[in-house]
Amino acid sequence: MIGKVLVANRGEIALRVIRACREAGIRSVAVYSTADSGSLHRMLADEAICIGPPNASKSYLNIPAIISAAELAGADAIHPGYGFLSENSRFAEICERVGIKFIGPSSQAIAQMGDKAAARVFAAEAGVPITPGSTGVCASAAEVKRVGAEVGYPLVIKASAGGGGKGMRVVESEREAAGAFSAASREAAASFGDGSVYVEQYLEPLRHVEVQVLADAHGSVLTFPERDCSIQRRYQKLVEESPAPHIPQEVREGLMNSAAALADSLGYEGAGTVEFVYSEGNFYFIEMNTRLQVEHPVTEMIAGVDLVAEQLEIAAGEPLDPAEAPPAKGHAIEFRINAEDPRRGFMPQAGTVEFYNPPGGPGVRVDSHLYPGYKIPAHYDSLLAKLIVHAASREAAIRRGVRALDEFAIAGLETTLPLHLAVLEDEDFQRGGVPTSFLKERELRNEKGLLRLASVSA
Amino acid sequence: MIGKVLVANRGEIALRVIRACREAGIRSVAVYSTADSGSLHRMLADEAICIGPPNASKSYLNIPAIISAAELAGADAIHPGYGFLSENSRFAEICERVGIKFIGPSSQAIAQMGDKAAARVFAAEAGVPITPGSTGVCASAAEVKRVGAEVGYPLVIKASAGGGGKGMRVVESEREAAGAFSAASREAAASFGDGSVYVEQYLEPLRHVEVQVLADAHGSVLTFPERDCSIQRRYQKLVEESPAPHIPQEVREGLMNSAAALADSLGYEGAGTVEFVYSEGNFYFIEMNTRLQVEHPVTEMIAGVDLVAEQLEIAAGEPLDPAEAPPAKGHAIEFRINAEDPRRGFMPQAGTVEFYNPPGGPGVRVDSHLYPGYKIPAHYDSLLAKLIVHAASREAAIRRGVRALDEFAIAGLETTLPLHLAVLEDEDFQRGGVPTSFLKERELRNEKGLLRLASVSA
Amino acid sequence: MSETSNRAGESPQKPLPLDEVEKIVDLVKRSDVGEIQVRRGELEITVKARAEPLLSAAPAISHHKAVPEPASEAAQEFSPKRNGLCEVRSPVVGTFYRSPAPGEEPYVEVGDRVKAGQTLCIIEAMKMMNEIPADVSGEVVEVLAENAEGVEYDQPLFYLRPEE
Amino acid sequence: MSETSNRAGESPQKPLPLDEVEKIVDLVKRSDVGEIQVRRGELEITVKARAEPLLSAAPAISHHKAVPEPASEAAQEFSPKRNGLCEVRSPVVGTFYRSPAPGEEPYVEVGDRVKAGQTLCIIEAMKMMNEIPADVSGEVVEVLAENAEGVEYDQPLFYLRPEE
Repeated sequence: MIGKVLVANRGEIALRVIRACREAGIRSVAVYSTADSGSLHRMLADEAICIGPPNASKSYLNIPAIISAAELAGADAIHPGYGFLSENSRFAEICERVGIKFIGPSSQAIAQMGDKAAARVFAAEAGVPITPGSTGVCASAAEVKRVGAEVGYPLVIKASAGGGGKGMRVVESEREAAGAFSAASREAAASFGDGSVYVEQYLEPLRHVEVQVLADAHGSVLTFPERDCSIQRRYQKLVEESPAPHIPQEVREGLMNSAAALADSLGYEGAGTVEFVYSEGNFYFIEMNTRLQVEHPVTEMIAGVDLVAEQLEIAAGEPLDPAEAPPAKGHAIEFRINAEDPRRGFMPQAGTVEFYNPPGGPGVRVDSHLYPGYKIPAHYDSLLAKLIVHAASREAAIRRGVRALDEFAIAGLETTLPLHLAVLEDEDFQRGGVPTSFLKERELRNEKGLLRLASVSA
Repeated sequence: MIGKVLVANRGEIALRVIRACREAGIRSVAVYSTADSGSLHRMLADEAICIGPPNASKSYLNIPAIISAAELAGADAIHPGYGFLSENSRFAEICERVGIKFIGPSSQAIAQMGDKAAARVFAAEAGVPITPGSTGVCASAAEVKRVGAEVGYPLVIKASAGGGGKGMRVVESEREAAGAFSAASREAAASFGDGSVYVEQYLEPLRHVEVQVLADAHGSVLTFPERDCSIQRRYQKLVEESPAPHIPQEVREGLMNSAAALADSLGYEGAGTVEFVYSEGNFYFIEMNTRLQVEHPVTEMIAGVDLVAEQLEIAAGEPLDPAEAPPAKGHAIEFRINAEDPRRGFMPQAGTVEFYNPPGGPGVRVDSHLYPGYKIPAHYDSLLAKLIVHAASREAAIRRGVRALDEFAIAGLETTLPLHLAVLEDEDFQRGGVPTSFLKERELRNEKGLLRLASVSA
Repeated sequence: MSETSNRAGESPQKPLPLDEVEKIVDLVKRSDVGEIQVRRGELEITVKARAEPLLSAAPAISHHKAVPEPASEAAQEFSPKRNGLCEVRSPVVGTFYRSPAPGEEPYVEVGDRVKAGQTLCIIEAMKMMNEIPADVSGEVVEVLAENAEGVEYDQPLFYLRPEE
Repeated sequence: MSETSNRAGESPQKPLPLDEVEKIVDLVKRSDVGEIQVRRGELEITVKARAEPLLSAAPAISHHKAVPEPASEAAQEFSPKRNGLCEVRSPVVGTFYRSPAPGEEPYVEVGDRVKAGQTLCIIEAMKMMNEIPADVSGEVVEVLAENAEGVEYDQPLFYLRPEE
C-alpha cells in the first residue's frame, strides 16, 4: 500500500501524476523550485515543498533535497515523471537504500538500459532484432571501420551514455570514420561525462516506432500497440500517434512480442517503452526508456488504460490484470505545444500567458500546467501543453486535431500550435507513415499568417 | 450531402454542433443575438449572423429571422440544438416547406411526441409500458377521480403540452382532485397556451432513466445503455450518469427494446431520447424528447459514439452502421456547472468570468462556451459548462469527478461546482441508484467553506 | 498653469491642478486612447489607460479565432450618432432592396431629403417585404448596404443628417 | 528617509504633499485608468493602478486550489530585510535543529549577540548535518522555525538585527 507519493518533477507531468494520485486516494507531495512558486503542480498537490533555486541542478536534479523532502513529508514512494531524475539509476538506488519506493524499475534495470551499447547486446540476447553494428562499445576508429567493412556504409556512431542526438555522427564512408569517431567521442564525453560510443548501420528513410510496456512485480508483462513518433525536429518528438499507420499486423505482433521479451528478460517492473526503428518492413531495437514517456496518453486513449494509475498499482505490489490491455480502439494523435516560435527558428519563448483557453468537446484531452496569467519560467523545457485527440479512424483523428488546434488559444507568447496545423495539412502526413526526416525535408513558409510546409526541392 | 449547417442555438451546444460540423468538413453558420456578440459560438463558426436583440423571443426563438439567416447564408440544413426551437414542430415544418433540412425527426414525429397525453397512448400502442393513468387527456376533475378510483392515490396531473414540472400537481387523495385539476389546467394554459392535462399514478420513490436512440432514414434504429438522471433540483437535471447503477440486465434490455419499438413505430429519424421512470424493478414511459439532450456526452463517453456526427450523417441520408453501437465501456458521469449560487438558494449569477481554467488529464471532457473575460449575459439559461468524466468503473468515475471538479476554476461568479462535490461525497449517491427526491430530502450546509449535504430529519 | 519656469524660483506650495488632471482622465476614458501626456514648463501630466490585460493580447495570435475580438458592443453604443449623423439599422435579417421592385427607381438616393416615416428601403425576409422607414427627417448622407445583399439584424443601412 | 538633499537647490525639508497624492490615488481608483503621473518642478507623483485584475479574483473561490494564490515571490523580494532585520533562510531541505545534539544547549537564543560566520543551527538532510552560519554580526531577534521540524528551501529561520 502506498499512502503518499512525492512527485519529483514539474509541469504537466507533475500534474498528471498528482491527478492519478488523487484519483487513487493517495496523498501527493509536490516539490518545486523558487521559479515555480506560481505553478499549478505546487497548488494542486496535497502538500508542497520548496527544494531549491531555479537552476534544475540545484532543485529538480538535487537528489539530497528531494530525498530530504520525501523524508520530511513522510512519503513512501517517489514518482520521477520523465526527464530530470527519471532514468538516473543512482537516484533509484538511493531511494531503494533509504526505503522509499521508486516508482519505476529497479536501479539495476535502469543502469542496464542506460548504457545504450550494453542494452543492444542485452536485447540481442533476448532475441530482439538489433541494427547490424558493433557488439557493445567501439574502442577505436578501427573498430568502426571493421563494422563498416562488414555491414556497409553509411553508419551512425552513437554515444553509449546518450540519447537525444548528442554524441551522434553519421559516417558516409570509411574516409570519414576516424573524424566522426573522435568527434562523437568528444561530444559524448562533454555531454554525458562518458566518451563511449558504439556504431550501427545507418538506416534511412526510417520511422520511429515504440511499444509501451507494463510489467508487474510478479512477472506479468503487458504490451500495447505501437506508437509512431516519426515527426521530430532535431531528434525531439513533436507529434506522436497510435497505432502507427500502415504497419502490417505481423510486424505489430513482432514489435509487441520483442518488447515483452526484453522486459521479461530484464525482470522489468513498472511502465517502460521499447523504441525501434522501422525501415522497409523490418524493425530493430534502438533503446529502452525505463520510465513514463511524454507521449503515453496516445496509448491511454486507444487502449482505455490509465498508465499512471497502473504504475501506482504496480509499485504497491498489485498484480496486473491482462484484461487491462483490451483491443485498442480507434486512433489517437498527440501534439506537443511548445513555447517556441516556429516562424523564427523555433526560438524559445518565455513570458506570461496572457490568454489561455484549451479546446474541449468530444475526443479531446489536454494535459497542461498553464493557466491564464501563468508566468513561464525560462529555466526549464519548453513543453506547455499536450493536446491529444482520439477518434474512430486516423482520418477522423486528423480532422479532430485540426478542429482542436484551431480552437486552442494561447496568447502572450508564440507556440508550436501553427506548426501542428501545417503538419496535419501535409499530404504525405495525411497518407501516413512518413519517415523521421519529414520535417528536415520541408521548409516552413508563412502564407497569409498561416504556416505551411513545403518540400525542399532537391 | 450537407455542405453548410446553420446552428440555431447558442452556448455550449452551439459549440458542440460547430465542432462536429468542422470535423465532418461541413461549413457552420452561427446565429447570435446582440447580447451574444462576444460569444465563442459566434467566433468559432465559419460564418455568423446577428438575428436579433437579447430577448430570445426576438432572436433564438425568432423563426423568420433564423430562416432568413439560413437562406442568406445558403445553409442547406439547420441544427436546432436543445431548448429554443428544437422541439417546435411548426419550425420543423417551415424548414421542410422552404427546403432546408431540419436536423431531427419529421415535424409530425415532433408533434406526436410533443402532446404528452397523446404520446402515452402512442407508446402504449407500441407495446411500451406506461404508468397506469388516463388514456389521453382528462377533460374534468371527474375523470381524474375515475382514474384515482381505478389505480389508487397518489396521482400526478401533468400538462399535455408541458415538461419541466410546469402545470404539474400531485393529488394525494380524492379530496384534492378538483383543486389540483383546476390549478394544473390553469398553470398549463398560462405556461403553454394549452390547458390540457392528463393524469398518472404517482410513483415514489422513483428514478429517472432514459434511453438514447439513433434512427436513420432507412428504418434502422440503434439504442444505447440507459442514462440515470435522478439528481435533479426542481425537475432540472444536475448530474447524469450511464449506465444507471444497479439496473438488472433484463431491465436494461427491456428499456432499450421499448425505446427502439417506440422509435420504430414513429418512423423516427435522428437522435432522440425516450424517458422512463424506474421504480421497484418496473419501468414506465414518461415522454420522448425528439432532439439531442444536454446529457448526450455520457452516452458518447461509454459507447465511443459521436452522436452529433451521427445526426449529421443521418440528416445527409446515410445509413446507420450497427457497429456504431458497440458494447459500452466503463462508466461516465456528467455535471452541469450552472451560474447559480448553491449557498444562496441557487440565485442566478451573471457577470464576467474573471478567471477560467477547466480541468484536463485522462478521462475528462469539458463542453463549455466560457473563456477568461467572457461576460455572461443575463438573458439565457444558466448552464456554463458540462464536465464529463469517464473511468473503468463507477467508483473510479466518482473519484475522477472529485478530482476534476476540484481543479475546475471559475472565478467572478458563483457556480454549482461545490454542490457537485457535495453530491459525490454523499454516501447514498456513492452506493448508487438514488431517487429523484435525493436533493429534496437533503439540505445544503456550509462547513468551513465547503458545501455538504445533510439528510433532512423527518 | 504655471508660467514660471522650472528649477529655480519654484513654487511648490502651489496646489496641483487636480481638476485639469481629472479632465484629462475623462478624455482618456472617452477617447479610448492609450495615453495622454501634457507638459507645459514645469508642469507635466501623464494619464495612461488601464491596459486590458486579457483581451488586448488577442491580436497577437493571428489565426486563433477562439480569442475574443474586442466586443462590438462598445462600438455599437456610440454608433447611432457619428459626427451628428443618424444611423438607420436593420430591424430584421433579410435581403436589402433599395427599390420597390426590380428595375424601378430606388426609394432614396444620397443627397435626397427624407421625412420621418418615409420608406428608405425594403428588406425581404421569408418572402415578406419589410419597409424600413426613416426615423428622423433629414438628408441621406450614405447608403451602407449593397442592393440585393443580405443584411443581419442591427446592421447599419443608411446615414441620415437630421434637420436642425 | 534621507535627510541630506540629493539635488542642489532642492528643498527637501518641505513636507510631501500627501493629501494631493491621496487625491490622485482616489482618481486612479475611481476612474479605472492605468496610471496618472503629475510632475511639477521637483515634485513628481506617479500612481499606478494595481495590475492583474485576473488573479485578484482568486480569493472569491474558496476551495478551488487551482486558482493561483498571489505568488509569494513578491513577498520574498522584500523579506530579506524587514524593518532593518536580516533574515537567515534555509539553504537546504531538511530537519532544523537548534542544538548540536539532543539534550545539549541551543547554538543561540533570542537576545544573543552573534558574529558573522557563527553557527546558528544545523539542518539535517540525508543524515548530513549542515551548519547554518550567521551571514552578518548582530543580535538574534527571533527564531522562526521549531526545533526538530522540517524546513524547506528558502524558509526563513532567524531574524538578526545587524550591528551598526
